[in-house]
Amino acid sequence: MKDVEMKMKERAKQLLESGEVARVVGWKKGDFCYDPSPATFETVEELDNFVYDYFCGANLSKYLIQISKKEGKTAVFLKPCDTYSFNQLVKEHRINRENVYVIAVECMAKFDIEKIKEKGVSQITGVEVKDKDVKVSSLYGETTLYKPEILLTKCETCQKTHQVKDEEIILHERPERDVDRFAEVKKLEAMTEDERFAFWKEQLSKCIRCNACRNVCPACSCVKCVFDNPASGVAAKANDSEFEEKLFHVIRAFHVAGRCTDCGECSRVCPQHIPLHLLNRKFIKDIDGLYGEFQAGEEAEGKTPLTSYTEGDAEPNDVLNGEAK
Amino acid sequence: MLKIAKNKLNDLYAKINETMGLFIPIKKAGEVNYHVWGEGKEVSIETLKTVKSPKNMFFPQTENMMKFKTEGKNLEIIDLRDEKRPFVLFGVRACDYKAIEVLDKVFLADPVDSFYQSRRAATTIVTLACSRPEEGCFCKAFGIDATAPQGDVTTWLDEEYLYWQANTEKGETLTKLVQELLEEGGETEVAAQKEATAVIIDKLPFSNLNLDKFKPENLNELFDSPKWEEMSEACLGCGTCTFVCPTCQCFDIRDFKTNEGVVRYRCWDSCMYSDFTLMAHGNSRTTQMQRFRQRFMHKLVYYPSQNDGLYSCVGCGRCVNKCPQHLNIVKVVKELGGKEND
Amino acid sequence: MIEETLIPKIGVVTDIRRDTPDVKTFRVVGTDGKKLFQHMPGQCAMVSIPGVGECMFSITSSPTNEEYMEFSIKKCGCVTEVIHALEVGAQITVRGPYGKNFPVEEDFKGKDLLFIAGGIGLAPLRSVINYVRHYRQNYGKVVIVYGARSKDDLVDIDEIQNEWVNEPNMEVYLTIDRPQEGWDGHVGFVPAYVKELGLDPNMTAVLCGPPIMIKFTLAGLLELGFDKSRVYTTLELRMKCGVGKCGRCNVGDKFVCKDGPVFRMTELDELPDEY
Amino acid sequence: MQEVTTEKKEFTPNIVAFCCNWCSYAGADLAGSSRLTYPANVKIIRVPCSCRVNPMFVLKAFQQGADGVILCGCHPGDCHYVTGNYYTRRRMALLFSFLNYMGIEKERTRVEWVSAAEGARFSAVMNDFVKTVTELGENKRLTDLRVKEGE
Repeated sequence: MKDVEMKMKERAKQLLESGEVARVVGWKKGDFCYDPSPATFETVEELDNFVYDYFCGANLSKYLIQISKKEGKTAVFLKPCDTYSFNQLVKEHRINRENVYVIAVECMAKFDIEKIKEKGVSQITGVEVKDKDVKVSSLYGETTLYKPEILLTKCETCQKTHQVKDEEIILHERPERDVDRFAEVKKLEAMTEDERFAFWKEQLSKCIRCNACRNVCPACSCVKCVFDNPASGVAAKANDSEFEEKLFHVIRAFHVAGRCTDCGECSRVCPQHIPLHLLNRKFIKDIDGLYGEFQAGEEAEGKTPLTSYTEGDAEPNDVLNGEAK
Repeated sequence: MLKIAKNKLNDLYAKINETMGLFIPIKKAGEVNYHVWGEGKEVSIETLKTVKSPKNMFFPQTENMMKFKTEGKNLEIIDLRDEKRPFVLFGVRACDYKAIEVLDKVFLADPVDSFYQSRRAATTIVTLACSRPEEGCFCKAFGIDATAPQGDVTTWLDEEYLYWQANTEKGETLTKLVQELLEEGGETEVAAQKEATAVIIDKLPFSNLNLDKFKPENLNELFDSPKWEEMSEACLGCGTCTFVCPTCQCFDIRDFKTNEGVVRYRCWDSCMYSDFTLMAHGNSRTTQMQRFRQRFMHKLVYYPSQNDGLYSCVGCGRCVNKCPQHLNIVKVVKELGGKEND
Repeated sequence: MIEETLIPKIGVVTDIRRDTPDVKTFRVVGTDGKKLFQHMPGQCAMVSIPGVGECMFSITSSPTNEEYMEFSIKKCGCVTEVIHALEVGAQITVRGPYGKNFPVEEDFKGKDLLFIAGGIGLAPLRSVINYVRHYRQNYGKVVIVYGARSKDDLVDIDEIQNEWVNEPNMEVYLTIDRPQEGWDGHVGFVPAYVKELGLDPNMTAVLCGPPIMIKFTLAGLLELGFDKSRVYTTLELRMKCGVGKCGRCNVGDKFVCKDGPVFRMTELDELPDEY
Repeated sequence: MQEVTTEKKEFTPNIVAFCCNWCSYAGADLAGSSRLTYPANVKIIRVPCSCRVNPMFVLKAFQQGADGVILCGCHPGDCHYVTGNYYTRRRMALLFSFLNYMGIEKERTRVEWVSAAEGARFSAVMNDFVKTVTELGENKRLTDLRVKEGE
């Protein structure tokens, strides 16, 4: 990954120096090896802090809503999954595409620091990856972890490829993967209503209404969210009622249905690790099954399943009773 | 000093629970937070940082305050405050305990907040010393000794025993209640643990953060710093940092219409939210940079200026771990705190 | 159980007066017919309609009025809209008093006073002006400059024209933004009028009105030679608790609800520019 | 879970029926003028088109104490606005399936197409839905306890 980072930095430097772009959006180093933050780089000097590694899981596309309105062109590094969000935002006229220069960068799946820490490793100073082995060095020595166990949830089932690129930096081939991203959804579907209710009740009772899932979501790009609007009548900040939790998460998931690219940021940022992606994936799975396979973000134009219809669509009652074709 | 074998802890909890409520770190759906104890629940006092801090023991995330009933033109106000049942808050770390002091200065200042005060008065706090601090911890920078927290009772935990030392009258009363389960001893073990932990704490990367710059006289200089723009650019404007923070205390007061009148409740609010300062005729903080700046200025400058230099950050490091984009108070301190922090 | 400031008292609206197209003044007493609580000029109270919301309003009536309190309220948001729809006899909730008052018993005593208000900005000043009128012997000359968009937007015009102008050693100057039929008084913005009047810079000044008016009037006053330490104004920010705990009216190390709303201009200079 | 099945005595459910102005509401009218009955606990909310129903309306109805929510619109192809009910069909298929995924009983939600001429059908649909929800019992999973406080 070091070689990719070098190449990216080099390219960013060229672009800034030549004046082709006014700024580059990427990630900057944090205090540890695992806490980079999204950042804008406007000068070559600032690039000293540029980083690209196994912890750059953050999706940069949403930042472009604001940044692409700025004067001059912006170069952005997008991982495969980020490009879907980018496309979707272009489709919704939220990103000014002409102002953005997309550099597609390879992604070998990103790590979840909390999963690493859960394995009992702390004071981590660096990671080194060899196939499926991840050598984690810390102040207390070295530990080897199994890669699939420490991936961000969103990376576990990712089979995405770049949908947008003005150029690409891909130095390594990504290993083929065949994982069913709906496996968990199917597991829940196979449960009884009571079991499902109990599952979500327990999960959602952890919600602290911090809105991180909403604010990070590239599909949640409303200028004023209904939950922030005092006039909407639903802007309650109370978290103690089961209903409030469900209301927020049902409405949020529904509002992004057909537009959610399954980028998985919601689950990544949840401080209580609520598997929020399982809400969105249910919609994706239903849409795929009822209205034909659809991947939001594959196209930068056209209609979404919820803004179109066919005369022969399944009847809601049949869907509920499992009788839809 | 007293002690109890680790495998007898459940008896201790059960004993406390006979006469008082017990609020303790419990694992639920994979996450450890403070919950009311009950038989069969998965207690996890070893967990260094609960996701939410124990502040919701005194300042619940949502709390009903009063109820309004209308009959014709007549309005009736029903006070929903009740006598608080005695509670034991168990396993509080040094940073979180210090945070309670920070909250006290707000809620117990005149006029006293009776919702907070009644819970505070009914609670006996049992603290737990840290023995395995992690790299995100920086309580030492705020002069907190994680190896010997205060509280009504201080405890230490090692592989075999929980060591117990009462510090206050409330602590003595609690000790008497569970006396039959405790035995004498532990001084040497505790001394050894304190020493060993102190060595680790000294080595933590943020232990020597320099806060000298954050003084009331630098208020305007810090406020006007051009660095806020860059520091806040990745901020999502979510409330994660404020909700996991043990000292954040901003709240909202709202009304909820029930079939039986209107309930007025208060709930946590976040200065990071765009509607926090929204008024009918405008908003005093319109950008995320301003909101971001408010949070850190409040913790490092405004609050100390109002409270004899006491910072409204205790170095628990929850924001370091939980910020979705890895922005946190340490980065702010390093950026603005001068070259001592390089 | 100790008294809790967040739990309000019930107030009964006994009179409603329409001042301007969007300002009404509400007279409020307790359910026992008596005044709800004592206050000092410039202090505020939280008024609420349960189920709608709670807002901070300055108490417009003078503390010397022992019978009732008055609130002049401009219709500008969801709570004030409902308040405006109230009828006499309606019950609301009130809690307070909150905040620091004008230093009427300290710095103002024995001084010549200048009050400058714009629009609904007269509301907090009315309380202090009437207080000064009540204890007239304690204060020097009083000059009032009051402006509004139009003559219909002048709040409390009856009281001004029937009482204030007749008060000895008290000058009242009214102005409206644009010429209007039936108005033979001054036309022009407050800041310009203040400069025109060539006021004595040794007076202690109190400003209240929209931020833009305050900004330009203050500049005008400084030009005339006024000293910032003798110029007062009031701030307004979003409030929920009223007692410096909920955190939202925080500016620098001050809470507007607790350390304000009355501020000396020199105090404001020390605060970060975020109000 | 068990709580739902413990008591079944004299339970009268609250039913909210969103009816489109052009077909289903007229259908309800016809049912009335034809002296066909449907239970009084069905509260009709008239909407300009079934696609006016925002998912939030459905959830709010449950919050305020509805035990069942039914949407009625023109038959597909007969929408007054040509295509409105096609969108409704997709939205509600997904929403109701989703609610069921979260453990909300599938019998509590329904979509039926009722034309202005189908007074009898309106009455039959409502009677059947009320019967189903009555058998199911009180809505406890998607209700707001705060609303019901004091009852």
